[in-house]
Amino acid sequence: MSCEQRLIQIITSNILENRVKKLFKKLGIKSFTSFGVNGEGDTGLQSGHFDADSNVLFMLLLSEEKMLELVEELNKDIQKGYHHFVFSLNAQMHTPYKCKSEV
Amino acid sequence: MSCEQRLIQIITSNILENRVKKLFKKLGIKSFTSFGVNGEGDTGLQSGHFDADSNVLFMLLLSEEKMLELVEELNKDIQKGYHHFVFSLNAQMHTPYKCKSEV
Amino acid sequence: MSCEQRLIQIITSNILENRVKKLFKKLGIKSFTSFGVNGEGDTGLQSGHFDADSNVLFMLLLSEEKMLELVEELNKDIQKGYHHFVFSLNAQMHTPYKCKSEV
Amino acid sequence: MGLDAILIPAILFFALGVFAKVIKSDLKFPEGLSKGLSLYLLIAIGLKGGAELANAELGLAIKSIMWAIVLGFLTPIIGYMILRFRDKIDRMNAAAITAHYGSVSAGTFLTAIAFLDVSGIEYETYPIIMMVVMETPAIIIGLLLAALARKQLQQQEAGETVATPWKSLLHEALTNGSVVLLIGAMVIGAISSPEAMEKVYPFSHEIFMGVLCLFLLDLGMEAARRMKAFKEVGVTLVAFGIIMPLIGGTIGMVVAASFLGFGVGGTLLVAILGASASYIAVPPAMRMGVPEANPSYYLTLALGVTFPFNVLVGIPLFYNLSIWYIG
Amino acid sequence: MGLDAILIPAILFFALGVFAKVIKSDLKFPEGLSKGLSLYLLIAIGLKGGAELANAELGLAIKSIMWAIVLGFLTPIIGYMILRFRDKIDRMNAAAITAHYGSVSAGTFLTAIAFLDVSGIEYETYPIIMMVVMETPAIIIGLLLAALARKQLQQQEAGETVATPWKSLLHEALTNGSVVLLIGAMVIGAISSPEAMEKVYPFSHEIFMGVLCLFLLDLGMEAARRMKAFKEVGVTLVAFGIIMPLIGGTIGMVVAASFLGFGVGGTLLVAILGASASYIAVPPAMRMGVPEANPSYYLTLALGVTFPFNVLVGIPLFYNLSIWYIG
Amino acid sequence: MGLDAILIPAILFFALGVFAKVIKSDLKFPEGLSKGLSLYLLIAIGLKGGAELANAELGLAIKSIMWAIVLGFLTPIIGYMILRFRDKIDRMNAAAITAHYGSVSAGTFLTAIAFLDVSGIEYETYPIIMMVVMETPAIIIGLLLAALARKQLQQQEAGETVATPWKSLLHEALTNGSVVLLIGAMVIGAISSPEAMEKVYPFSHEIFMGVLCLFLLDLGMEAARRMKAFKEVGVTLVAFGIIMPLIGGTIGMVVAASFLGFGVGGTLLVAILGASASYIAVPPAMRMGVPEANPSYYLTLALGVTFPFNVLVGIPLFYNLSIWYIG
Ligand SMILES: Nc1ncnc2c1ncn2[C@@H]1O[C@H](COP(=O)(O)O)[C@@H](O)[C@H]1O
Ligand SMILES: Nc1ncnc2c1ncn2[C@@H]1O[C@H](COP(=O)(O)O)[C@@H](O)[C@H]1O
Ligand SMILES: Nc1ncnc2c1ncn2[C@@H]1O[C@H](COP(=O)(O)O)[C@@H](O)[C@H]1O
Ligand code: NA
Ligand code: NA
Ligand code: NA
Repeated sequence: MSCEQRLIQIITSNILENRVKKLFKKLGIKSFTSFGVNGEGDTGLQSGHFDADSNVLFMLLLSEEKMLELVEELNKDIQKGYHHFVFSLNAQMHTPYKCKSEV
Repeated sequence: MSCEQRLIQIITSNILENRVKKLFKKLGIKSFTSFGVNGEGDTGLQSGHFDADSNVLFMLLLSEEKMLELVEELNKDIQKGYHHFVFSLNAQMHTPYKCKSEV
Repeated sequence: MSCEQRLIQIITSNILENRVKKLFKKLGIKSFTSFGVNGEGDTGLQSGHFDADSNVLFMLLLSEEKMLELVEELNKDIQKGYHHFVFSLNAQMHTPYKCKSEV
Repeated sequence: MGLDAILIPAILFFALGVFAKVIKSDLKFPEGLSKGLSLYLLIAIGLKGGAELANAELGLAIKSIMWAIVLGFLTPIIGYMILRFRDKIDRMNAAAITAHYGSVSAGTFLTAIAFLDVSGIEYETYPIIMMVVMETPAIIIGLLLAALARKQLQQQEAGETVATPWKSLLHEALTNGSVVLLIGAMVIGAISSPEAMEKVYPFSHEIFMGVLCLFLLDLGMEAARRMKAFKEVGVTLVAFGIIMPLIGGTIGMVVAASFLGFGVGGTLLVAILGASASYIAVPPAMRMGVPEANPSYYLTLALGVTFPFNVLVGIPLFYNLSIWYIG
Repeated sequence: MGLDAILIPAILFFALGVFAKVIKSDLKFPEGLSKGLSLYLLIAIGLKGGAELANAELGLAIKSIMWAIVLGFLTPIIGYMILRFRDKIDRMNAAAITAHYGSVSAGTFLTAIAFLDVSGIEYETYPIIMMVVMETPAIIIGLLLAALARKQLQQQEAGETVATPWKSLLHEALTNGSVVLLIGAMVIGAISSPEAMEKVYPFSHEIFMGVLCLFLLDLGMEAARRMKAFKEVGVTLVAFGIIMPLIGGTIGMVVAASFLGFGVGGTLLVAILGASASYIAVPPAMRMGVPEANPSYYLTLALGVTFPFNVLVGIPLFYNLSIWYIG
Repeated sequence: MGLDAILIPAILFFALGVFAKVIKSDLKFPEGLSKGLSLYLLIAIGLKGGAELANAELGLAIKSIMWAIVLGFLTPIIGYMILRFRDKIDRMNAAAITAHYGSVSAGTFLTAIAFLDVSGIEYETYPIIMMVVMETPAIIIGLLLAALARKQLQQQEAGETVATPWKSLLHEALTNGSVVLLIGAMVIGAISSPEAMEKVYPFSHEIFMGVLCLFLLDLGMEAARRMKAFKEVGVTLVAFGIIMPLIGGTIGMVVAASFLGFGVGGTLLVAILGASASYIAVPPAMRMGVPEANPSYYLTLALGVTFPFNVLVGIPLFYNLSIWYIG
């Protein structure tokens, strides 16, 4: 048993970790995975020495609709100047009980 | 030269890391990538302070058939109550010599 | 607003991290994400104890063309004997300003 | 003995950790730091215990060990009966949760030692050996209760009976990382020459108290983070997380003072062995052996309820009770 | 005082770090190590400050704190005016950058202390309190300048006015991890009994200098890594990163020597408070509160320009200036 | 000298690590801890060596360095001939593997120092300088042998000749992180004033033995983990991993006792320089410079065979041999 979902990945500064988690809460998203990453981009080197130059990557499996809601919220933030790097992929969920529930 | 494969990702508790590796061994899977992640879900907060509240993510590129075998084994575990979070994606392998061999 | 891109992931030895970064530079790629991973494969156990037995994973969102250029460069290295594990996936980019620019 | 008693740096750092999360500070420890600190603490306490063991009175040592085993078996059974009273908590979760209370929290135990050290109160060192011994019996009881529950459930459901894989589970319990590390360090501390041990002391003894402060700071933050799950865990379990250390601590106190003849210091330590709930050795064993139970319950109880309760209330409380009991 | 003055291990390790990256060595610190080291250093300096505070003269302490607040507000305003001169740098980046200069780099400050310790020069401890105090005013000024800039921009664009979420931003500034840790450790150092503190000293005092060396080694590498971004940051900003510490340090020196009556040691420390730019407390506050500014600018300036300038030039320079000024 | 000799904490912790993995304990070190520990050890040994160097006899120091270079070039060539005997191992792997034996394992060397320290045996400090020197010649030999092999292979295949990028490979060898750190710490130890160094000692000297214990515990686990690959690596290579340290150690012993005139302590240390195989500096150089070789082979040999052999057998063996040889 498996089902189609979207895998959305959000890369942002460690500093904004709680900001993004609040968005999850607002949308009723209770499950996610996260880990620290390094990176380089328009905002320079994120070498992981201090909180200010560390990135965090969030990984969430969501339904298409929920994902679009989340993207919308993130884009509001992005318009304010926050740098969230957001992309999504098609995924197939194989844990059976995770297919039953929405979110 | 490239070939189609499946990228399967398994998120589970650090405690169950060896359990999952034994499944790999059983199925003759010798190559994989893994790293520590944090998370939240039905089983609560996994904040990475102790082994018991840390997660590990396995990432494997496999053929479709091999992947299904692995999913089947993992589901046996899941039915016993173990929480493995498993999903897969379509991927294109670009390392040439990894395309020749099965597994 | 969103656009289609390729997510390319490169797993290689920590030792070769700068080698790969030089390829990025050569191709004018300025943005990427990376993090340390463990693994097992043809070259044995990479358990993360020393630089020599640690892996790094690079994650890049690129246009299809840029990705192919990068794959070509990596394959030159692979032919010399270097073990880069490279695969790619279809992704949808959701950060609006990252869609405008090429690379 | 008033507030003064807990104004020791270790406890204050714990309080600082809780405070930081309560005011929603973004203070954070890097990945792996707490794991490293807890490895260090286990080694340090093991070496200390081993060095003392070399000078221990054999008779009293054996008696302590036996009482440790009794404590380890007894507390979880009492706990299980409480949780199953009127079917409040389902069997699997009850088994997994109570196993934690039969075992020991090294962090709480070390805080109690810091408390005694700083207050200049002497204490017997047998409790260190007891701590090591108590890591496993509780796990076995937990697995046993879960196996019984599993059988009953399966008979009810008339489904296929899944045999509990005892061998691998016991192996898991006995080779648990923290158990191996504690016993190993203890053996090393016991068989190394005193001159050799002296070279290790600046690392294992002198910086110990400072490292403990750092560890408790982190644990304070983690405890506070876990407190957020109180609502999901429910009032019954939160109450259990406070009642159980009172029961376990009282039993420990009686054992230490009346049956082992310890002074106030040693009695406090055994009380804390009884009162505290493991969050390092037992959770992995339960994740492995009782997958049906929800880790969120037992981690919230051990880290979010019982640990802060013991550090802030239990230690001074049982210290005063011990003085009163011993007379 | 010649080259000798900077031949102390801490500064030499910093130089080694820079050197390693200049010759493109693959020397690397594991993830999390620098975060752990900087937690340690903040705790150690906090405890030290707190223990001293317990013996401080109240009047002078309050006077120091007030001057610290003045410094914290004054330097960023001067900096902002410089950066905005002929519109060189846009408002948002100017606000975010200058906030860093009102606050303090703990690493530079600790290096200055190491410099004094090793040279056997006495110093007042009030600057430690001043350091803690100076973490926040600069953040507030930075947010204020950015809010003003935002309003002006929005009026120009006639777009919708986004209100600055002051409450959450101030909360952020005041509950910043490093602020909480420093103040918390300070309070613990002040209220713990001297006997209790003594048990913590081997950890917080004795190994301090060695840990600082390790930290500076890593920071040397990081500084050198940041230097690569000089081209992108531009000559104006790089120049600013050298001029600003000269201005801030001079103001600090005058404050310490003339208004607070400190000796050479204490004067050097206040000069360094004025000269240094925060890379731990302020960047998060600016990321959060001034998202429009480019973190690459302020991190490059604080870590890649001002930090190495202060460690290698600023400390000996202001030491000699202080001797000259005080007479 | 019996079992007693290895009953020192450092070696016992190594054994504990091996034991933990043999009984399949889930004991685990957090990510980055071993990297951090090995940085610390390199710095500590470098500082120690540098401080000693300041007092060294120039003539003997230069002589030691020259013999270190000879050892570094000689051992890999002998090793290469052994491995290539009857074409047992292909050229590329033979080159990469033997390079490891020309260089040194800092962990083994430090264990030998701990062994001498704890046993109260004096030793010359020139071997510390020799250790630093020996990091690079072996790498150069390895690259050279591989380059020759590559040429031969290409001539056979009549394909296009890929030139070995000597410049970048040598740069790599000379700027290797551990080399830079060791030499850097040594220079700092040599040029810093003794008073300044004293402030660093609690960190670099006093807690040294304890940190070494922790490091060896982890390395014990890692060694045991590598032993699993024995089957894949094959009996020839495993045998080589035991024979080579016997050869290298004997050469080292003769050099130290007969040509450098060291006492038993110093002779043991040079024997261990000869016997041990690098697992920090050389593997990166080979990954980079000899990509055709399989890292699994050389890591298994260095960490899974030679390292445990030296710690458990080599050190006491060469200690007794040195006593016998010197008379
Ligand atoms: N094209 C990309 N591919 C992968 N990661 C990226 C890319 N662009 C940005 N990132 C990540 O997103 C973070 C913020 O990006 P930026 O806003 O461009 O500074 C960077 O530090 C990277 O970790
Ligand atoms: N929807 C999801 N998206 C991403 N990760 C998830 C999701 N659900 C669960 N996880 C991960 O899987 C782990 C176990 O999940 P659970 O069994 O729900 O507690 C969590 O700690 C997360 O790391
Ligand atoms: N099939 C695979 N799936 C996932 N990761 C792999 C796979 N094969 C290799 N890797 C990763 O690539 C690294 C190098 O692979 P190898 O060249 O086979 O030794 C390994 O250490 C793994 O981290
Ligand atoms: Na207990
Ligand atoms: Na300043
Ligand atoms: Na050697």
